[in-house]
Amino acid sequence: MSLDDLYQEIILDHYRSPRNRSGDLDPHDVHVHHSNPLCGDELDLRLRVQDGTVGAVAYDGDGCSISMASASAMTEAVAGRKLSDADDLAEAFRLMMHGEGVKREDDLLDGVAFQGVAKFPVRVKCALLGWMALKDALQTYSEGEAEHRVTYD
Amino acid sequence: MSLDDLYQEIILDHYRSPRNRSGDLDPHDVHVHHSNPLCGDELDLRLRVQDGTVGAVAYDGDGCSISMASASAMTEAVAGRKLSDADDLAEAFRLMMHGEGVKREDDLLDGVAFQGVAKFPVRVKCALLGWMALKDALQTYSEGEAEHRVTYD
Amino acid sequence: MLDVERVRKDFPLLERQVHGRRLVYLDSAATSQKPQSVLDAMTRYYETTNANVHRGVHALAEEATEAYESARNTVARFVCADPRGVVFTKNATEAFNLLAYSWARTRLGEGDILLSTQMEHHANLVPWQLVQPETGFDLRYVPMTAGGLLDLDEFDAVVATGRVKLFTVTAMSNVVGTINPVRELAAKVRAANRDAVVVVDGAQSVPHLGTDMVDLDADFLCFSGHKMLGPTGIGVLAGRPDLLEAMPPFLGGGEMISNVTLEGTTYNEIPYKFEAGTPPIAEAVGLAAAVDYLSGLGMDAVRAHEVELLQTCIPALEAVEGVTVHGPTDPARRGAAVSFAIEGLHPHDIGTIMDREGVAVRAGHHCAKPLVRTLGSAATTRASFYLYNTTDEIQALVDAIEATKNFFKV
Amino acid sequence: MLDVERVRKDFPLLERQVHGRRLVYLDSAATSQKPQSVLDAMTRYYETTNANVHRGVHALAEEATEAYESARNTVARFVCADPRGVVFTKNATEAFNLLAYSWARTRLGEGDILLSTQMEHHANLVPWQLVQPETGFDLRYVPMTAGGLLDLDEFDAVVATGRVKLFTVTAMSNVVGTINPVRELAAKVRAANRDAVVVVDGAQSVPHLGTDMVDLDADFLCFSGHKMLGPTGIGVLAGRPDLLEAMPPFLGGGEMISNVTLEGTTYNEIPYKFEAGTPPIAEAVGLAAAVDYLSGLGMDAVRAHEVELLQTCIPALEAVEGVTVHGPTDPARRGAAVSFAIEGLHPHDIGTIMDREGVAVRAGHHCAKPLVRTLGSAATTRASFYLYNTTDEIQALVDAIEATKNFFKV
Ligand SMILES: Cc1ncc(COP(=O)(O)O)c(C=O)c1O
Ligand SMILES: Cc1ncc(COP(=O)(O)O)c(C=O)c1O
Repeated sequence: MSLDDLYQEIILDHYRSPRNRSGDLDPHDVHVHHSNPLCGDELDLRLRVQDGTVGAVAYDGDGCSISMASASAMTEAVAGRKLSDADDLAEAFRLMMHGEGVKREDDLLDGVAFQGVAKFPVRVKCALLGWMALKDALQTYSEGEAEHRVTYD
Repeated sequence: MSLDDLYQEIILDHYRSPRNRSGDLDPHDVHVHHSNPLCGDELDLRLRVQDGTVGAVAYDGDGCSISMASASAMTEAVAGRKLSDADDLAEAFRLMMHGEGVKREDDLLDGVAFQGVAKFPVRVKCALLGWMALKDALQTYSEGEAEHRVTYD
Repeated sequence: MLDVERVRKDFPLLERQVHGRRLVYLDSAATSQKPQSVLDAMTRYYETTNANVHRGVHALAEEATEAYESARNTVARFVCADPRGVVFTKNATEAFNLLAYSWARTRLGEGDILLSTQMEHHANLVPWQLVQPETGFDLRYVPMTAGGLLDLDEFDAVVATGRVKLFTVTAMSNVVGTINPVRELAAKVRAANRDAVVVVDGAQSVPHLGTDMVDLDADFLCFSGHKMLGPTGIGVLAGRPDLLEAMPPFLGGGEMISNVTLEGTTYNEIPYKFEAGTPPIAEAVGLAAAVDYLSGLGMDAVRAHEVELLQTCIPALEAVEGVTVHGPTDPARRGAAVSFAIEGLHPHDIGTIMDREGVAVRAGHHCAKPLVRTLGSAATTRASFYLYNTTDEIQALVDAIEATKNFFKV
Repeated sequence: MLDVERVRKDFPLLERQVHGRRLVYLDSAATSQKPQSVLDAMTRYYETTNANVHRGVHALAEEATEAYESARNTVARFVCADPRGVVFTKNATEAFNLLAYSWARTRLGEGDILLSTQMEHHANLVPWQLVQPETGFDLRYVPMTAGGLLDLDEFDAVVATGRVKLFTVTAMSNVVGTINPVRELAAKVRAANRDAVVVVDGAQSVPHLGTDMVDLDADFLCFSGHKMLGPTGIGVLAGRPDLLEAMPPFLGGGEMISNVTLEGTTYNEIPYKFEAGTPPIAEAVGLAAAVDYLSGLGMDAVRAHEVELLQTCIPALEAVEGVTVHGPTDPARRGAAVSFAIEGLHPHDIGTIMDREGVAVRAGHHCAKPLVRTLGSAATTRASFYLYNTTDEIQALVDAIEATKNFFKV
């Protein structure tokens, strides 16, 4: 495995030119904060729900290029999707990061570029951070809540 | 060092034909019980004081040949001595067991035969048991007490 | 069948001479010798991989983490545990203390019974005694019969109260060799109280007898690396993940935390929650190599070899005038730790003379004073065998006993 | 002066290649590499002496006990401790937990202050937090300034209350390198309260700086073997014998008892009272060999070598655009753990790219989150040096930083 597997040009591009990165989203229905204390990654994710779909999504945070770029790519991949579909896509991403094959390759959009991260076990958590925050935001919303904080080991 | 240093004929003789071994001493002024749980040695020592001297002394116990023989030899060496002198003799024995030279060689009587035990560090405690019980009995008596129990590590 | 001469070649220490004689090492219940492969695995680790585990992004740290976690998996498989429930400790003793401080201290109170036995090693007695005053639970012991078996009537009587919340028992005695019917005992305890927790001391059984947590129906299993061909400095607490998850942490420090602020701390997931500080990394690698060595031979072959030794040893000892063997005499019911007495001789003297004959046995209470006291003495002499011992060595033991008797003329 | 090229030849791992490049190991604050003499001492122990310690009457057991106790003496001399006060633990973390459970939990109550600092490793924070709720003492921290020094005004203010019963501080920070004025701090604490106890975290200072308990005026000193050229699986609590004698036992089991009955137990004398179960015997032998290696070079020479490295390293790092070095910049006031930031880059990314350049640094919170948070981030990149590092390796570090910046185009 080479560094280019990890830091694909697409990833560096999301890192340098983040999409949907913002410290707020007005209005939003749910806000989650996830952190990875081991690496010092912190992520805020805000979601607006429209007719059962992801109407708008914004992230902000402090973390390594992999975690921030992955969150950025995630926001593009899930925008406009049905909530259940977005959740399914997050699961596809999770499986890919655990080396269990690539499903829904076309739907993941730039998310596919993170495939190579699976070869760097210590960085897998970084790539997952945004997607796990999304899953949690969907879950939190489905339970009628608006805020949630999660800390990974 | 050879086994004969440890088990001199005199020692085996005291083991097989113990002197002053008895479960009681009537009357007695002080009784101490010492044990060495690591080895499983147990020793009872009873002392009668007469005019500031060791009027009579008896030991009983359960232990290895070194501990029992040493107690036996001790009783012979201290019988009739002034209390302070008996204590001094015990100190001489202790120093000998720690390899710090032999003092009062003549007074120790058969106790001298235990010199070789100093070369067997794990057995030193066995040889000391009776003498340490004696020191404790003298101390206990001097404090006006009649009974004491001591357990070594 | 185990080819004992080939096995012996793997153990460099067995070539040692003692007092001018070939060493006959009969003290494996205290600690085992180590095969070359275990020493090599640790040296190789230090020479090529050594780094601190977890959190590291550099290559060595990743490789060290991989080696450490793969050791955990190897050990888990060996005793049929869930790797998430395998906590590396410094020895079996720490594993019991972890349970005492983190489980017993927080789960038990007045009216609850913690049931141990009179057959236990101090490691399975003192930790419970230490935390008992804080919690006020009832600490009871199943008595041992003079024949070295648990008194099952007494056991049944205590269990019938329904108040036994924790039952702890050794799978194999380190003094009298007895193999306890753990599975049946566990079943009875659970029948009387569904929530009871069963702790098994595997310090002797894991090295000598295929030991399967599921088969034994144990919630927790404690054992040590150094008695099973592995290094010193490592032990194992294998436990049910759900129980471990519910327990508060024991030792605090690095690795076991999730987040630390000056106001308070959240804890990592299991097993890391219980592994504070830099763990015994090289020791885990060594222990995994030991497990590989044992698995390579097969625990059935190891056990069969020891049964064969016992079949020779016990009659041979009993044939010596004045010798009494403690514990069960049927090899099927016992392990290879054989305590015996010689009439008129004290274990300390026996041990010393035997040592001069090159035979290393242990004399004393074997860290099991309540048990030894039940045998009616303060100490025993113990010869304990392992996979590298031979029938010739049993003869050497018997000869040494005769030599001792001659020396003392008894 | 230390001949670093000769020293390097003693460390087999330093010959390793990583990603096709020569390894530049700059992670010794996490764990050090081991000289051949340490590996040989342990292998030799296992191949010739291995037995369980204490209580044994056979030759191997005597030799093993002698090796273990002589290791204790060697370690005691190295830090000017009384050997009776040297307890072998599994790591520095266990040493702090021993103090928390056995001292703080039994000696402190409402109104008492336990004073730690914001500069501490989690090992010197979490154990106190764990026992605090049971006892209700006041847990306070001396703040750290942005420059990486303890805030002495705040320290004075807390000490002036006269309520500080235990003060604990690291002699050298594992993140910002700061060497704390332990002796002066201890004097102030004692002046305000004669009975106060002073605990020193020597995990970084003992390996890198001659550390003398008497000189520091410390009552307790905690450190780890693996950071000072020794093996994993061993740590040290060195303490004043009178304090240790008065403390209740912590872990229970074999070796630490004097007598065990089913009704209760009496405890062994120190240090054995605190060493429950089979101790890290081979690890103690390895640690003694590590101490011999360090003593052979002389701790003054080790320190001088690191000061020389710092004199090159700190200006070289500061000369790189966008790089900020944390902590004191004067080599006389700091050790060789050097944390730094690169503007616009996250430590995780830095660590990964550097690893590809063969440079092993650590990225993260270094088990000192409160400290790292004070630096205004959640993580730092840390390069930490030891006696085997060279000035060439500083150049490799700087080159790797440039390569990282180029890669990310910052
Ligand atoms: C300053 C300091 N204290 C304590 C520790 C804990 O040492 P260990 O993990 O060996 O218990 C460390 C090691 O990371 C340290 O750097
Ligand atoms: C049955 C049993 N339990 C527990 C232990 C304690 O093991 P360790 O001293 O390695 O903690 C031993 C070892 O002596 C043992 O034989």
